[in-house]
Amino acid sequence: MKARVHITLKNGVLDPQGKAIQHALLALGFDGVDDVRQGKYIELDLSENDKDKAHTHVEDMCKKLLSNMVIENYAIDID
Amino acid sequence: MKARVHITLKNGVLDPQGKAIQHALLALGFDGVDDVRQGKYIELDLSENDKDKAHTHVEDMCKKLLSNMVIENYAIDID
Amino acid sequence: MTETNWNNNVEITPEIVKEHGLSDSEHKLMIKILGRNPSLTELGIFSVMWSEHCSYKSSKLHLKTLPTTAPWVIHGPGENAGVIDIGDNQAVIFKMESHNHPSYIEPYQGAATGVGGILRDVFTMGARPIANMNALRFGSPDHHKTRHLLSGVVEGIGGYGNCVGVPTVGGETNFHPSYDGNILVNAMTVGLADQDKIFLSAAAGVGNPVIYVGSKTGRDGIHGATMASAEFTEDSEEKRPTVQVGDPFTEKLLIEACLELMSTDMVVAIQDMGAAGLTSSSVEMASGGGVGFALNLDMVPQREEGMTPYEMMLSESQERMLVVLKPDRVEEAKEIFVRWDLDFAVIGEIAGDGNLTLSWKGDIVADIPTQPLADNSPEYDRPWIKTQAPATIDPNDVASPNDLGETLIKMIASANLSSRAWIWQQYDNQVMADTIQMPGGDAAVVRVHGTDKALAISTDCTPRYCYADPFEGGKQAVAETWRNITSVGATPLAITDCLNFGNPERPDIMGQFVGAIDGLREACSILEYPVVSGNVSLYNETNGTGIHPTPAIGGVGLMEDSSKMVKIAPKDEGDVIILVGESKGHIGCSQYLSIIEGREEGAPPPIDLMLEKKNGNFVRKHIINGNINACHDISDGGIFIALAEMAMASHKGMDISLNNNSIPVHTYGYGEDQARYIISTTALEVDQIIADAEQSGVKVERIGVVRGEELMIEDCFSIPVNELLDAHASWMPNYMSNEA
Amino acid sequence: MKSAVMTFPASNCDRDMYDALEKITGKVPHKIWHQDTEIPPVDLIALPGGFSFGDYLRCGAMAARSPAIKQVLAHAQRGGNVIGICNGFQVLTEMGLLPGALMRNRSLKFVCKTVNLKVENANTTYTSAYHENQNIEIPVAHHDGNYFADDETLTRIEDNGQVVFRYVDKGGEVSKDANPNGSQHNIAGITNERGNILGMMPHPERFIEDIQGGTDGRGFFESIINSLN
Ligand SMILES: Nc1ncnc2c1ncn2[C@@H]1O[C@H](COP(=O)(O)OP(=O)(O)O)[C@@H](O)[C@H]1O
Ligand SMILES: [Mg+2]
Repeated sequence: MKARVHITLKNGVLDPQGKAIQHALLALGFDGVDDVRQGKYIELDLSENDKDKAHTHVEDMCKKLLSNMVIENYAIDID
Repeated sequence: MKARVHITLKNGVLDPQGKAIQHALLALGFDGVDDVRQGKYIELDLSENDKDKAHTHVEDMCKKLLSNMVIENYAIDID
Repeated sequence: MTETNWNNNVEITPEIVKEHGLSDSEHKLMIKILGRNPSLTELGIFSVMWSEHCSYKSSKLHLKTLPTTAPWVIHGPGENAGVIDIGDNQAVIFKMESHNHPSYIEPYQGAATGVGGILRDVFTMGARPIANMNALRFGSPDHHKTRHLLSGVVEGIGGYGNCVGVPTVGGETNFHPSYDGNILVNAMTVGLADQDKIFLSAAAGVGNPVIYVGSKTGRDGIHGATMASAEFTEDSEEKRPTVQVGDPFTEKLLIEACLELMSTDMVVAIQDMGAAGLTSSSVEMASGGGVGFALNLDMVPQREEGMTPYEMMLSESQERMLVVLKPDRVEEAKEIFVRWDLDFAVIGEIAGDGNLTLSWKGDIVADIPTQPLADNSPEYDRPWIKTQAPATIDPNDVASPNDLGETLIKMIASANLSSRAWIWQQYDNQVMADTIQMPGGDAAVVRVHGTDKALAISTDCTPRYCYADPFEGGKQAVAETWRNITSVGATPLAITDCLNFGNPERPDIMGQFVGAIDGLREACSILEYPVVSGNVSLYNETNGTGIHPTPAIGGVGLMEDSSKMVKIAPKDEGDVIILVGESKGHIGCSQYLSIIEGREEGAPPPIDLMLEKKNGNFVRKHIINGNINACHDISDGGIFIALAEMAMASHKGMDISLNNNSIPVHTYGYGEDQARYIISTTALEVDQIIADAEQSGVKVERIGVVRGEELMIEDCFSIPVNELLDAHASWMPNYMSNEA
Repeated sequence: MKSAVMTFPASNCDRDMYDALEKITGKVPHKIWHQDTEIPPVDLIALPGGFSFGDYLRCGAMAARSPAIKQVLAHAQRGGNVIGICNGFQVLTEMGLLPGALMRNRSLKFVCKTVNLKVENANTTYTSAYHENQNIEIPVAHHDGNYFADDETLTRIEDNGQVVFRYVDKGGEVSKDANPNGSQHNIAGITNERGNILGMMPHPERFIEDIQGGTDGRGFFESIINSLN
């Protein structure tokens, strides 16, 4: 199975990368960009075939390694 | 509108981060992870309200700034 | 048991041969060596081995004329890097290499992998890398690509060097429109080894195992070597060959694992996989040792599925090494690499027949005698025409500016003379805790860990001089590194070179090359400063426009007592400022002419190498004796710029009065005559220095003292040092803040 | 005072830390490899700077999950002293031993330069050889030194005197220009509440001899000796 994990910054956590992108877009003449947030996107190929099990498995990975719970949220899609 | 952009490495391009994550997961005792790839996830808040226009707009941003076309692909979702 | 599959199922047509950049005569020679038509894999191997990048076919003839020996040279050109003796059984190993084309296509990864490659050239010989340098040339600041290239290249160099933990201690950076379509990224690594632990690449011992270590092989940069040997056209940007991505984390592990392996007695030979990867490393190791390599490609660690022998042999995946071990030591060696989490595979053994024999899935897919492949690589005596040196400009023919103070500010705030702090602050220049002179001075200085000794390193070249007169320019590049090393108090020992030129098939470009080599040769022999390693990068040309000839020189010098080192900042109020050398107002090809008048004309300053030697030795002697507390050589921008740089470095003012009444003051102040230094000394020592100068026949003039907070030059200007600092510091950050 | 320096794959200031500890304490530190399951009894464990695991995923994240980390945690819980410099600071926040997180520098660029630091609290194991509000010069070299914590945490660590070093200008003022990475409240170094664990971005081990450009880093090590001997 494939798991897709999105790791995004929690609300209220400053996002230097997002800010910089927004700034650079403006400098390039792109207006109408009100906010930019940057996160991570991780794709995992799993040998697990049970969707629920895979989900639990990946949730555990997120908690133990993939995300830093102090500043980040994660979201998991399995297919 | 909101645009969600996924930036991933092109096929065949070395992904040191993905490789290291896979390795670390293994070391933590997570088995059954056959492959890991890391990309970027960018959320944009746009003042544009037309979906097609927003798409064109963001595509342009991807080409000019958000993705490095030499080694990366991008995918855009608008909603 | 094995079948032969010579053609790897592809017919070798003349088109395919041509696509591989091989000429008809080269194709014929290939058939003669093999006694048959090559297989596709073999064709690929020949094409990279005979590419300009690997074979030096246009340059070999001329490179041979460079001086490469001295009593302190342990290994000159021909090895992965040059090796010099610094006493106490220690050796310094260094080399500079270009990564120009890849950096133009993908600046971050191109520059990063350039650093990775040069590090491997040095640690493969058993040295721990202790310093990195970078010599960069970009197009005009106005060119639409320059910001993007500059920011990507600097980030890439930092991204790689910082992670591997080798300090990037200096370099040089120029902007000129001749690099608009071909930037230059030259990286240098200096390493330290014990003389009895130096490793070479020549393989030996039939039956000895051949080991592959490092990262897995992917389809990265296939044909990178041939790309570096072809001129750019508009659409080569579009083709975008698979770019190599650097993995500095793996490189750091590879350094530690290889140095650990080399601290044992298991290694027969070792070689990094650089340009043309597995091909060049195995051919060089085999031909160098007069043996063959029998490799089983099925054993090569692979990152991607379905890789063909052709792809495996031509891949330029990074962070890989090839090692020949002593028999029965495989398990011991493997333990080291497993501990460092690196791939380790026995991929073959040394064969007695002298051939590179490759098997794959039960077939033999290539079988090439390595000696003829290496020895018969083409060598051209390309036609060349001598560059006509322009006439010398008379200082009296250059109009004087309205306001000398304004010109000084304009010059120090210009693209080419402004502070490079924006660059070097992105490099960790102190990791290893031995950097004792950081960027901003004349030469970088790093201690030899745990000793009183230190190494001084400088990279230099003045391409506008080389363009006007390749011979004088070549001499100047060597002399400037020599002078920069001297300025900190070190004794220059040897150089590495990175010769960046346009298309050698054009006689005028070839003439630049030959002229520059002539200059290098003369300077190296007179200064007793041999070339111990180097690299040639040709075809730096887009749509028929070549770069300025750029023979970048990286020099290394030794200080026995690092506590004697000086910097460019004078110490105390009241210190006396002395000018060493003769000032004739040579204004041709100067920064003044270019920045203030927008002209690039005239002959460059002539280099009197005997005078360089005399003045330099005088200055060094007094630094080592402790009579001088600051020293700065005079280069780009002349006396005024050198004084301004010293004032800025010390945050102190100076009162200067020039003893000039023969030439216009602006040409005196901004003229770029060579073999000059400005030194600072205490009032107590000044008489001694002047007396010794008279005795030694060195021209010195007492020109002022350190005083106050302004740089005051009598009858010219008086500018607060803070104002100078602001102007000098602001150009690059301002320029880059418009980065998009 | 017995100390140990930990090495992770791609640590690169481990030797510098080792040398500084040896030079100043006069005792040879132990070396710990990230896979060691036992650590000799020591007073101080140092997590050095560098790019452990390439700084991939997040700085310090993978190192914080190394086998030897369990021993560091046990040592810390016993009240043992732990310092994390640069990458080591990032590891300590990833381990949860120190509050907050270190994010990408505001400029998004790596920054290597000498900065001025104000010693905010001279009453700790790591700062007693300095005097309160002393302005010291120490180099920084990092890509992710932008200290972040939520408001509540910030208030707490400020009130507790856990902020020990702050970026200031030459005159000692806390200003935006003096902040090399955008960290909140110009924070350069903090301790935990108990005071036995310290993390800081600047590198005191690089400034212990005149010839290196400064000696203000010595005070850090001398404080440790004073407190732990
Ligand atoms: N790309 C770079 N990386 C690091 N340091 C650099 C770079 N470019 C210039 N520098 C540093 O800036 C200072 C001035 O450079 P330069 O004007 O070329 O010196 P010089 O005239 O003495 O050769 C030197 O200390 C040099 O090492
Ligand atoms: Mg100089």
